Parts: sequence; C-alpha cells; structure tokens
Amino acid sequence: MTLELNISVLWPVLAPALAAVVVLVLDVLWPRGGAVHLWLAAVGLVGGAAATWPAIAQGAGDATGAFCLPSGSCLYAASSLTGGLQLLALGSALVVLVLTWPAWSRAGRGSATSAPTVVLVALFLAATAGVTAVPAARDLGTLLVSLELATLPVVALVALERRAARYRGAVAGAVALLTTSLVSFALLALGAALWVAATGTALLSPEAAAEAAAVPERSALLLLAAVLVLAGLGFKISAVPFHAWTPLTYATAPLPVTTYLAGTSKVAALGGMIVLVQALAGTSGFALVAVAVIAALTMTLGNAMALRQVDLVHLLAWSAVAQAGWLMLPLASLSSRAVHAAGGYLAVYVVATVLAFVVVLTVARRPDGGVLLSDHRGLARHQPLTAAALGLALLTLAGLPPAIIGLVAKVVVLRPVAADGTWWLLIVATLNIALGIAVYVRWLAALIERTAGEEVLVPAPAAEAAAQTQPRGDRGATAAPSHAAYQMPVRHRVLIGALAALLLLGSIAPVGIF
Amino acid sequence: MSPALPLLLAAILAGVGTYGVLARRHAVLMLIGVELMLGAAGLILVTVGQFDIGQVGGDPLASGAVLTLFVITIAAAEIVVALAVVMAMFRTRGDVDLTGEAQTVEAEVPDETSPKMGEVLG
Amino acid sequence: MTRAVDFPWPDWELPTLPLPGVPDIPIPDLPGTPAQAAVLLAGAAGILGLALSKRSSRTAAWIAIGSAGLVLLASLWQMYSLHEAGDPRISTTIGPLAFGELVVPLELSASRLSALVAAVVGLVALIVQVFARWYLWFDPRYRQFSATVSVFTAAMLLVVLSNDVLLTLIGWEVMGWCSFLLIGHLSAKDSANRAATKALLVTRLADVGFVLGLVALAAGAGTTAIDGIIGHWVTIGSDITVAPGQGAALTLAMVGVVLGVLGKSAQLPFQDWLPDAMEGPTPASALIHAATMVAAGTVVLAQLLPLLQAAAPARVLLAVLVSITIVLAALLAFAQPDIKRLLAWSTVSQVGLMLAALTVVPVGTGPDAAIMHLVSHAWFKALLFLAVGWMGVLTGGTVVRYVVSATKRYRTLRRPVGIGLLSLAGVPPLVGFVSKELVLAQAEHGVQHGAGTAGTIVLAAVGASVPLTAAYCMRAWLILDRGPRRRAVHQPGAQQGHEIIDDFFAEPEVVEEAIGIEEAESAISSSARSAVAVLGFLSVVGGLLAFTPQLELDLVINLQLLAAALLLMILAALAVWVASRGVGSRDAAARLPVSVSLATERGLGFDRLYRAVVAAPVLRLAHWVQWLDREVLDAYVRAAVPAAKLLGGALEQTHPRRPAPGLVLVLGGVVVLAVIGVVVS
Amino acid sequence: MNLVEDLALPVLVLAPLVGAVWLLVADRVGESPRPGASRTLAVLAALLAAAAAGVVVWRRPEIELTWIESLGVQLDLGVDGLSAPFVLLTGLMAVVATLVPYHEPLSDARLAEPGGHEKTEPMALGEVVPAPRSLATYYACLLVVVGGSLLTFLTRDAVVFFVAFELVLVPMWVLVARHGDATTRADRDGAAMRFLLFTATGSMLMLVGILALWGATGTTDLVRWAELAGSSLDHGTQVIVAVILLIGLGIKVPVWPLHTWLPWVHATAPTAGSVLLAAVLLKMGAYGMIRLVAAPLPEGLAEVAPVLAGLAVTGILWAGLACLVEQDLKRLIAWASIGHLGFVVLAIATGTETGLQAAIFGNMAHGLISALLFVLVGSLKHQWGGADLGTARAALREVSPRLGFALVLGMAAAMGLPGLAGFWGEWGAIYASWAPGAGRTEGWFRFFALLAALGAVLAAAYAVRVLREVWAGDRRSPAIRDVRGTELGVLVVLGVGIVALGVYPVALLDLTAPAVEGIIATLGVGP
Repeated sequence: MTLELNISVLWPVLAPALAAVVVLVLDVLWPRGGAVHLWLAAVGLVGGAAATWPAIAQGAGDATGAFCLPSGSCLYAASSLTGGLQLLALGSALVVLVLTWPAWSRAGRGSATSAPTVVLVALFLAATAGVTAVPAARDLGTLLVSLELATLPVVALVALERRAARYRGAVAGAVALLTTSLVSFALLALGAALWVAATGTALLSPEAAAEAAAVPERSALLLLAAVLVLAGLGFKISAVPFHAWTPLTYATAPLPVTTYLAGTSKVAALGGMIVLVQALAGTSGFALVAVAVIAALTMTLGNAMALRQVDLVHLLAWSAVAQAGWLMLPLASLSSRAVHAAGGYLAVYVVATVLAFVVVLTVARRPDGGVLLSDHRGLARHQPLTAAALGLALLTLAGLPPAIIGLVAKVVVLRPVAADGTWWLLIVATLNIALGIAVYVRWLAALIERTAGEEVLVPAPAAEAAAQTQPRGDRGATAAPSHAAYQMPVRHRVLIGALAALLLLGSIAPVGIF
Repeated sequence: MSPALPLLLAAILAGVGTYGVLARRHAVLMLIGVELMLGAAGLILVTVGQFDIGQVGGDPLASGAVLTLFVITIAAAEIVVALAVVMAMFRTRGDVDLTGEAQTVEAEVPDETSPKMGEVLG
Repeated sequence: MTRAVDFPWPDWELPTLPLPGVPDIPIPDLPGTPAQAAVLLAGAAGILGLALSKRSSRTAAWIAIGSAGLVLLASLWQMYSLHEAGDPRISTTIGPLAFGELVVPLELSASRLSALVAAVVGLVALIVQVFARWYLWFDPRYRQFSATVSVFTAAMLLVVLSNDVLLTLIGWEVMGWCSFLLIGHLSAKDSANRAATKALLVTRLADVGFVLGLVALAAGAGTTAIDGIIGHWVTIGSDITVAPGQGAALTLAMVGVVLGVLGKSAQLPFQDWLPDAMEGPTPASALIHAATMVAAGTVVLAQLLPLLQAAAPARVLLAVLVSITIVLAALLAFAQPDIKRLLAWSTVSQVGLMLAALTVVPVGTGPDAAIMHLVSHAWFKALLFLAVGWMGVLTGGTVVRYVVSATKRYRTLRRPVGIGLLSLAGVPPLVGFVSKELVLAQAEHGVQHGAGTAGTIVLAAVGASVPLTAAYCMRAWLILDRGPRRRAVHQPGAQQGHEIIDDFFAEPEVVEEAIGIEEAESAISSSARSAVAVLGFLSVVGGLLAFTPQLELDLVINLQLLAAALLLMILAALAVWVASRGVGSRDAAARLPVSVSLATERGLGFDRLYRAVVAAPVLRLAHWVQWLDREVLDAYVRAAVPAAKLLGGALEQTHPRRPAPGLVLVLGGVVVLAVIGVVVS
Repeated sequence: MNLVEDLALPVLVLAPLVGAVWLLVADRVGESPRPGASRTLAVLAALLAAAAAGVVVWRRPEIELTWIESLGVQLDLGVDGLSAPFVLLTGLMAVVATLVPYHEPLSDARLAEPGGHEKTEPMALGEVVPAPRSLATYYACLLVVVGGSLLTFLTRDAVVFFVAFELVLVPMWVLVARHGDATTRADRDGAAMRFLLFTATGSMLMLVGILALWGATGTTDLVRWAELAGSSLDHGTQVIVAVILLIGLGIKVPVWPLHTWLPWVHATAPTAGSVLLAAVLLKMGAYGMIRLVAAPLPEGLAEVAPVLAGLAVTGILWAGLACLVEQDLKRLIAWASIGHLGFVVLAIATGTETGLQAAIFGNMAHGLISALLFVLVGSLKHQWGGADLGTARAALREVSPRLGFALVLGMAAAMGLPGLAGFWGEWGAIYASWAPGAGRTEGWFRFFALLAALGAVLAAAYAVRVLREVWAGDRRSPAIRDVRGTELGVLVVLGVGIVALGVYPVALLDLTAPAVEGIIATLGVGP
C-alpha cells in the first residue's frame, strides 16, 4: 500500500500552511516580531499564488494528482480550474491581508509581545490553506478536513474583533457562524458516513456513486447521503435555507474579515460544491434538481432582501447570498463547461465583491464616513475615481455593461442551463437579473445623486442665468470641504486601482476567465 | 452480530442530536447535540468499515475507520473553537442563550426604514 | 316616370361635328412624357413655392401661376400628342419599387379620357391660382396657400394619370391632407379648424375601405399596376367574367373602394363634411369641390370600371347610396340659408350624378358620360364658386340676407353667376345641359341594357334631380337678382377709394391679419376677372366637347325623355318663382317651416350622428384605454414595488436574527432537500 | 481610398466610445471641461462616426477578431443590407443628439407654473433646483449610447450583439435619472428605473433565447443562424425560443402590453435622450426581431405570428386611442411611437419580403419622424415650461411659423401621409398583413390589416388634434421664440430626410432588398 505524494503539486496549499507554521515558530523564537509576521504571511500567500501556475498552465481536462493510490485515483487533484480557484483564493486573501494590515499590526501594541498579531495571522493563513485545499479535494477525508480548516479559523477571526464597541456584536456573529457551521459539519459528517455506506469508498468518484445508484437499497442510502452533503456544503456558500448566519456575521465581523468571508471563503464553498456535484451527477437527477431549486431560491431571496437594505454591509451580505445562487446555477447542469462557468463566475464575483468591500471600507474609514447607503450619497462628486471603481464593481455584480465582464459572466453561467433546456430555471434567473439590477442600481443612484451641499436653491427662472454666470471651479471648491481634507491611504488606492483594472481588462478582453 | 444494532444506535444518536440542536437554547447543550450527531456519523463509519456494508470486496483503505478518526479529530478541534467562542459569548452577554437577540450591533446603526424604495422604483 | 307617355318619338343619335382639322404639329422627342412633366411641375411648384419665396408673395405667385400655366400647357400637349400618336402612353415615375413579392411599377398612363381630365384639372388649377392671387392679396399666408394648391393639383394629376393603385392612393391621400390645410387655411378661426378636421377625418375613415380595397386588389394580382390588376381579376370579352372563385373577393375589394370613393366624393353616409368645408377660402372651395378632390372618386372608378362592372353588389351599393344622395343633397341645397352652402350641397348632388352614370355603364362602353359630367361640373361649379366668392367679398358674406339682389348691386357679377346657375340647372344649350342629358341618356341606356334594379333607381334619381336642381338654381337666382329696394347701387371702387389691385404680380403690403376680404372690396384684378370669364365662356360652349372625338359616346338621346326633363325643369322653376312671390328676399325657401330649414341647415343632423356614432364612442374608448393602461397594465409594474417591499418585509420579519432559528432553517432545509430527492427519484 | 476604407469600421465603433471615455475621464480627473468644449468634442465624435457610417455602408469593409476564444465569440463587424440603414440612421442621430441644445432639466419650481398639469405626486413648491454642472458626463453618455447601438447593428455575433444591446442601458439610465425633467425627483428616478428594469428584463429574456439558439446551433454567428434558418431546432423548441425572444425584444420595441415604460421615460428624458431612445434604441428591438427571430426561427415565428401581429395591432389601436386623450405632448409623441412600431412588428410578423421591407422602411421613417418631433417638442417644452396640452398657449402658426411648419410636417408624417417617410412602411405593413407569408392564417391577418388601417385613421385623428391644439388658433401670447440656429438646422435636416424618404423610397428599398430576399429565401431550405 503506497501513496504517491507528489509534493510539488501541493505547494499552493502548503505555502500558506507552512507560512502559518513558520509564523508560530517565529513567535516562539522572537516574541516581538511585529510586522514581520504579516510580511511572512504575505510571502506565503504570494508563494502559494505563484505555485498555482503549473496547474493553471495545464491544458483543459488534464489534472495533476497528489496522494495518489495505486489504483490511480488521487486524493488531491489539481486541474487548471483548481489552479485558477486557488489563485483566486490566494489573491483575494492577499487583498484582505493588505486591507487589514494596519489593524493587525496594531493588534500587538499594548501587549508586550506580538502574540495577538501572530494568532490572527496564523488563523488567517490556516484558513487560507484550507480554502485552497478544498477545490482539489477528491475524497471525503480531504474534503472534510480542508472545509473545517477553512471554516473554524474564520470563526475565531470573526470573534477576535478588537474594537470594544463592536466586540459584543462580533461575538454574536461568531456564534451564529459557529453554530451553523457546527450543525452543517455534523450533517456533512453524517452524509459522508452514509456515502461510505452506500458506495463503499471514501473517494468521491462518480463511478462508485453510479455503481451504488444502480442498486435500489443503496441508491436510497446514496440519496440520503447526497441530501446531507449538499446541506452541509450549502451552509458554506450561503445558499438558502442555510444562509441565516450570513447577514448576521457579515455585519458584525471586522470589515476585512467580512471581505474574506464574502470573497475567499466562497472559493472553498464553490470548490466543495463542484467536487460533490461532479461526483453525484452520475447517479440521478436529484443533485441537479436540488442544486437548481436551491439556486433559484437563493438568488430570489437574496435579491429580495438586498433590495431593502440600507446598511451596505447588509446589502453586500444579501448580495453574496444572491450571487451564491448564481454560482450554483451552472452546477444544475453538469458538464465540464458548467463547472468552468461556475469557476469563471466565481472569479468575477470575487473580484467585484472584494472591490466593493474595499470601497465600503474606505468610505467607512473616512472621518464622517459610515456603511450606510446615505454615506455614499454624492460619492461620485467627492471621490469620482473611487465612485467610478465602485460603480464598476456594482455593475459587474448586476451584470450590466459597461462592466461587460459581469454580463459575460452571466451569459456564461446561463449557457449550460439553457443547453440543458431547464426553462423554468432560466426564467427565474432572468427575472433575478432584473431584480439584481434594481438592488445595485439603487446604490449606484445614491452614488451619482447630488448632495445637499451641491444643490443650490435657485428661484426657478434664474436657474439658467446661474448656469451661465457661475463658474464651475467655485462650486467644486465649496462642495463638502470635509471630504477634501481626507486623504485616502495609498494601499487602498492601490487595491481599488488594481481590482478595478482587473475588471476593466476583463471587460475589454475576457480572456482566460471562462 | 448484525450491523442493525449499531446502525440503530447511530440513528438514535443522530435523532437525539438533532433534537438537541433544535430544542436546546443553551449553547453548550447545543454543542452536545452536535457531538451526538458526529458520534452517530462516526458510528456509522465504523460499522460500515466493520461489516463491509455495501462493498464488493474489502476496502484496502479502510475508509470507514480512517474517516472516523478524521471526524473525531475535527470534532475535537471544533469543540475547542466553539467553547472559546461560547466563553466569549458568556463574557459579553452574561448568558449563553442561543435564542437571544444576536444583532446588538444593529442598535448602533440607525435602522432607516427604507423610504428610498418608493422613490427609486417609483 | 317619364316613360308613361307612350307615342313614338324619334331617338336622336349624337352627331359628330365637322370640326376643323387639328393643325399637324410634329411631335418632338422629348426626354419625358407630358404626364411626368405635369405631375412633377405641380409638385415641384409646391415645394419651391415654399422654399424659394422668402416672405415674398410675388415670388410665390410667379412660381404658382407659372407652374400652373406650364402644367396646363403640358396637359394640352398631352391631349394633342395622344390624339396624334394614339393612347395609352405609359411613363415611369420613381419606380419600380423593390417591395418584395409585390410588383410595384409605379407607372403613369395617359389615355384619351385621363388626358382630358388632366387638362381640365390643369385649367381649373390655373384659374384658381390666378383668382387666389387677388382673393388672398392681403393674406400673410398666401405663400402657403398657393404652394398647397400646387401640391393639391399635383396630387389630383397623379390620381388622374395613375396606372398604379399605389400612385392613386398617394394622390388620394395627399389631396385629403391638402384639403385639410386649405379648408383650415384661416387657422385662427375655430370653425375653419373644425371643418378641416372633420373633412380630413371623415374622408380618412372612409379611406380605410379604399386602402384595403386597393390592397386586396393588388394582393390578388401580385402587382399594383392597374392594367395588371384588371387583367388578373376579370376577363373582358363580350361580357365581363370574373376569374373563377374570386367573385366574393373582388366584390369585397370593390365594396371597399366604393366606400372610399363615397367618402372622398361626399356621398351618403359621409356627405356631411363637404358643406362645412366651405369655411375654406373660396378659391380652395372652387378647387376642391369643382374639378379635383370630390371628382377623384369618379376618376378612380372610371379607371377600375371593368372591376366595378364585374362586382355587381358593389355597383348596386354605389348606385343606391349615390341615388339617395343625389335627391337628398338637391333637397338640402334648396333649403340652405347660405349661397355657398347651397353650392356645396349642389356639388354633393352633382358628384352623385357622375358616380351614378358610372354605375349604369353597360359592359363594353366607356365611362365617357360620367367624365363629360365631371368636366362640365368642373367648369360651371368653379365658375359659380369663384363668382360667389367674389360676391362674398363685395357683399361681406354669402348668407342670403347679405346677398339679396347682389347681381343688381354689382352688375359685373350678373353674367358669371347667371351663366353658372343656368348651366347648373341644365338649361340648353349650356354645358350643364349637355352633360346632364348624357347622364340621363346613359341611365336610360343602362336600364335598357341590363343594369337591373340599380339602373332603375339611378334613372329615377337622375330624373328627380333635374327639377330639383332647377328649383334651387331658380331660388338662388331669384334671391340674387331681386330688384334693389332701398340701397343705392354701389359703384365698384369709385367712392371707396380703395387700392385697385390690378397688377397681380405687384408686391402687396402684407398686413398682419387676413383682412384682405374687407380691403379688397370691389377691387378685383383684371386677371381674376378674366379667369372667371374663361370659365364662363367654357360653361356656355363647353357642351360642344361632347361632339368631339375626345369623348366616345355611342348613346342615343331619347327625345321623349329630353322633353320631359325640360318640361319638369320649367315647371320646377315656375313653382319656385310662384313660391317666392310675397317673400321680402324673394327666397322661396322662406316658405319652409323653421324646423325644416334649421334641420336642413344642419345637414339633417348628420354631424351629431357622426359624433354620437363615431367620435363619442371612440373618445370614450380612448378614456378607457388611458384608464386601463394606467390602472391595469401599468398597475402590475407599479404593484411590483409594493410587492417587492412586502416580500422583503415579510422575509425580513421571518429572517432569523438569532442563531437558534437559523439552525431550524438548516435542518428544515435538509427536509426540503430530502423531499426533492424523493420526488425526483 | 483603401486607408479610409480600412479605417472606417474601427472609427465608426471607436470614435463615440473613445470620445465618451475621454469625456468621462476628463470629468473626473482635474478640472472638468466646460460644457462648450464637451459638446464640441461630442459633436466631432458624432460627425466622425456619421461620416464613417457613410463610408462603411458604401464600401462595406469587414473586421474579424476573436473576442472570447473559449466561447467562440467573435468580434466580427460589418454591414449588410439589413443593418446598413440602421447604421446610417444611428450615425445621423448621433449628430442630431449631440447638436440638440442641452436644456436645464425642468423641476418642480418651473413646472408649477399656472395652468395646472396632471399631478402624479403631491408637489412640494420651492424644491431645490440643481446647480448647473459640467456636461462632460452627459455627452459621454450620449456617445456611449451611440457607440453601443452602432456595435449592436454592426456585429455578426449574437453574444456581442447582446452585450452591445446592454451597453446602452446604463448611460441611458444616467441621462434620464440625472438630466430628465419631472415633477419630482422621485418621478424622475422612477422613470429612469422603469426604463432600466423593463429593458433589462427584456434583454435578459433575449439572452435566454440567444443561449437556446446557441445551444442548438453550436455557434453564435448570426450569419450562420440565418443560413441554418432553424433547421437544427425542432418545431416545439423553435416556438418556445421564438416566444421568449419576442417577449424580450418586445419590451424593447415595445409591443403592447409591454409598452408602459415608454411614455414615462419619454416624458422625463432630456431631448437628446428622447431622440436617441426613439430613433435608435427602439430600433434595436425591431432589428433584433428580424435578426434573431425572423431569420433563424422562421417556423417559430410563423407559429406565433398571429399572436404577435394581434398584439402589434392592439398596440396600434391602443396607442392611437391613448393619443386622443393624452394631455402631455411628449407622452403623446411617445404613444405615437408605440403605434408606429406596432406597424413595424405587424410587418415582421407577416414573414414576407414585402413585410420585412416595410418593417425596415418603417423603422427608418419612424426614426426620422420621432427625432424631428422630439427635437421640436423638447424645444417647445422648455419654452413653455411644460408640455401640458390643457394649458392655453400661443398658437404656433401665429407666433413661430417655423416650429409650426415642422410640427405640421412631423404630424403629417406621423399619420402616414404619402409623400412623407411614414407612408411606405405603414402601407407595406397593411399590404403584407393582407397577403401574409406561408403558414399564417389569412383570415386573422386580413382582420389585422383592417384594424391597422383603422389605426391609421386614429393616427390622423391625433395628428389633427395636436395641430388644432398647438398649431392652429388665435392666441398670440405668451410668445415663444421661433426655432433658429442649430436647432433649426437639425429640424431642416430631419425634415428633408423625411420628405426625401417619402418621395424617393427607391434608394432605401434597393439597399435592403438583397438582405431581405436572403432572409426569406432561406425559409425554403429548412425542413
């Protein structure tokens, strides 16, 4: 009984994991490390990201395995899609790291050591390692371990809010996340057990599943396993009805962690979903129908709820729910094209959502800023470029040009569904695009709205005269002086710029995403 | 021994666990419910491994047993995190009642009833 | 009725006059045909008149009158060249159009009759243009008027010369729109606007039938060329036979065409727009109601005559409605308190005569009698309208009490009005007599050659129209020619010292309001006067046309019938004269009960009928539509907002804010999934 | 010549888009450009595009690029007989829209002048009037709309078509939401939102249809689709796909009963926005119906044709009736648009060459006519301070004859007067409906032809209603200034276009005939 390790394939997972270990070890050796840990984390993430290249460069359909059994099946397999997802996870994690950099480097202050920073960094790296492992998992053991690795540290990250005012809420959010994740994990474990009972193997192989489905008593068992496994994974992707934790936790966690939950974590969720649905697809229509129903429910509920939110984090939370529906949509029709579509959509979604979060965070950190919709009123005037970037992100999420990439992403995920001829799902999805547009355009309308400072009470007939006499520069200067004083941190500018550039590039030539 | 008995036990465990999750407001009791469900999962895995249910030949990987170990390990890790969070919860709220209002942060944010809806969709 | 007398009267064949030979002018090889030139010139004059005459009425007049003269020349040349070279002569326009399966050649065709009608149209248009130059001397919108008249003429020529139903339709509709503009020329007057609107809408409603009829004809034939259409639908031999299995379709199509014709020609039940249209300036009335728009129906039906003959029900429908109109309109004309409205109703009646003549044409004969009446009507009615318009200028209005003894006061009016009324009444040997006798003879001929019931009805109506026409003409004449009582005779221009408008190409000082009517009192220009004189001359001697080869009338005049008609005419005139005695204004109609004269003035309440039957229901429907659109169709859209709100609210209420209910949801979700699983498997 | 030919197509697409990007950037980085400068740039870009459109239609260059390789989506651009008139129209409208003067949006304070208009919301007097601002974004939005429309008409790939179709939504939304008139801001936002949601829903349904066709044919090449003519889809699927596509495109066109957004949006949109909306955006729907339904799904279209034609005719009558009682002049013109496009849709539904020719012609005619009317009414509305017909105003014929003449011309064209552009399309539609193509119930279509002809009567009725209320009459106050300068130039160009198309339709019909023949000819190929 030998297991072929093939470590080189594992680097994307190993790099953050190793970084976590190194950070912990370093802390023991050098308790006052300060920002070094953050740098180490960054190196880990970048290294991992670099290591995804060989996998991405593979041709379609190829996969490099690790932990391969003599039978040829591997417990870990990296296809180009896997590589892409891992890159996405590591990249978004890097963004989160940059966002949270000052907060975490301050975390150590006041205590004699840099231990608080180390804890945060280690948890963060561990979670990232878990996230990168999920899409490559090909057996239940790997899946269970990596999923929990991706989830549990995040619970801690949520709870480790250091600002006193928000601590209480953060803990509550962590509890919500924790309880849901625990129950889901329990369901997942039960599902895994039944899976093994039904198929006789822990490998997530479609052949075994198909074999089990052929025998009536085992097929019932398999069905039950599928139900439980789907329920377990649904939590992670915030699919309805496993979504209840999402707004709670998003709103209470520190914003960078929320970004992590909305961005990086989704990679794990979708990765797991892909792995499972692929394995289950051969058995019966059940998985596909279930995914379709869940996707439809999720996007509808998410959009309907997002439509009412005035707190932008809540709005983004519900938008994340709605987008989860979109992510699952192509999985309702099983083909490699569908899986790739979901991956491509995930990439677009993650970039856009992270960008939106970055902007929300920037605005929230402004002296008089906040996370309410009203705080974004007139943003297009005060911070035109930031607002433009945010607008791009929102349009991407809504799927409207000029953010063409968002639209293409929607086209791509709808395509497999259309190819299957699942008309009802297509119609629901279509209506949800409109609903989604209403959600995001509401925000967008606030961005380009005039604020009170800008509007001048002019007696009606004088309006035109005023138009001609009053030079523009004056008005620009008088508008909102408090905003002018605020200087956006360079790292925010860079992040916004880079992410917006990604979306723009993708809009012009969406090469290699789908 | 027939596999029915351990499986029956597993079913009972899962049922009790579910009941615990649903009915108990106390966080620790809820945790126990989850643990019971995990126990059920483990029991099923072990039983499957032992009785060769649903297998054509022997499983060279001993999936059942191995997975049981995995589940136990993860459960342990979970409990660590969970108890830590429950402790934090107890510290901030003075109780560990899961049915209590969670969103205390909401109070900070003025809950603007959304008048904009009408305007926006007009 | 006249046939009751039963002793042998000799019938009288129409002789052919020994006309002097037409001089033999060599026909040069011109780049275009006269038909093209006529239509193009008139149309271009309309556009150029507006585009080139920068606020200058003089330029506008030059363009309008010059082009009208050229059009007349072209159409006369056309008559000549056809006479020499034989007809028909086909010429192209913009076509053929690439209209898919449908062949649209868009050709013009000039034949003997159409060339004649074109020449008459050209002549009347020229005269109207000349007259209008005087009549609208002070009108600041003379340019628009003359340009519209030019376009109108072009449209009529298009209809007359068309060999393509699409061209016919184009001319037809453009005429309708131009008539809207002309009638509503004095757009500051609400009554003028109302009349214009009514004219347009009534004719346009009737045009639904016309459009669909033509479309159906074209669709059957796959082409819009008229000869192609006729060739497809019927086979003309000794008798006309409809292509097998298409009788019903042809009948329906022709019924549609007939409906459109009834609308445009102001026949029952669409007749009521025409009297109101007298709100337009007199030259416009002369143009619209003499030679062009109302006669267009006759022209079109003459072009489609074989189809009308083949579609018996359509023909009967036309005959019945037209016959009723002839009598009714003549009766109404008698009771009108306004001379111009009297003329309007007489127009309705006379146009009915033309159409009636068409319904009784036996197979193998041409529509020449109808065309003759068209021509004659064009002349004497234009004469009457212009003369009455002139009179209106002098007397300040055309209502009976203004115009009493007008011809005594303004003696220059006496001759044109007299000639016109005599001709209208059909007194020999004026043109009206000739044409009306021909129509009568045609009807009688038709009855003898199998026109059936329709023929009998038509004959009766035409016969009845003879004394009735005489009656209202007599009435008008008695009023106009009453001896003066108190007022001294006006000497035109002498004591008022108004500017004499004589050089019609001079530039007037355009004043703000259209006060030309008062200002121009008695100051008619010599050109306008001579234009009227030309019409008068033609109204007298025009009857000779019937004896030229321009018309091929193989009719036999029943002298018995002729004598009876003349007798009736005299009797009617006498009766009117008797009735008028003792009335101050010598108005025979004053003997009528007030209720009757009021009813006739209102056209028997047809206006209210239109409003009650068409306008009011349509408007009510429109309000319903508006309501439905706002409250039902759009309600769904608006309801989406509260619905989204409610849904969101409901979800928000049920959305768990605590961890525990979230767990319930999770486990509930498992159940849901399981249910799906069971259902699917 | 060769260089011009090669450059024409890229210039055509890029000139408006690059201009727009430049304006957008300039508005955000540093000092915003002055309105005059923005306008000049926009007009230049539009002129460039219009010139390029001419060259492209004349020389017919083509571009083939791969856009998204994994999906097989090609950026193939080029014109054929079908798209050529649309491209030309868009080029012209680009110039018109950028030239039309910008009016400061009317807001409550100005609309509340005496005379009383239909109030939809309780009105707060003395609402703030927005301060004037840089117009760079406004012109950028106009240019993006133009660029997107051009791309829609030029592309030969369904996915690019869809993307370009969507590209115009957001700028149009911005135009309406930021620069529109309304009684209240809520009204304005409501109209803008309505536009966005309605048309987005429509285009998403269209996307569903495109995806279905893509799945069935395995390609997104529109030319290939037309060649296949539905042979790769079974009958039932064709019908379903056709229905979905028609609903989606029907929202854009709009077809009754999906039209309720249009009067709102037109009543609110700024003049240039209305011009582009009516003359270009609605055309995209009709163009889509021909490209995506009539050509690739002939059987499906034939199956649903009676329903489609019935809806179209209902729309004609409905709009005609609504116009008889509508009190807002701009809304009235919008209703008239619905009626005209009803004729277009009816013509498409007939599935004959005559019908398609009439549909294309009707589109062009409606583009010119509605542009003329909207420019005119926009000018009137801003001089009147509202577009309510109930208010007593000076008769146009008395105080501003040039505007009056333009109104007469526009209204005559709108009622389908021969000699003006509107006639050919309407007559063609009625004819085609009387003689519909294969697989259509003749009886129903003849009934529709009758109704359509009645609708033409209603058109005449509302045309004279408008003329009576606005043009004729004897009131001479309050005087308004007659149209002059640029606006006059725009009106003259459009008026000449209307007359030219009406008098000499041959050029346009000849231009489109080969393409239309191609579409109908392939119908026989399918199973």
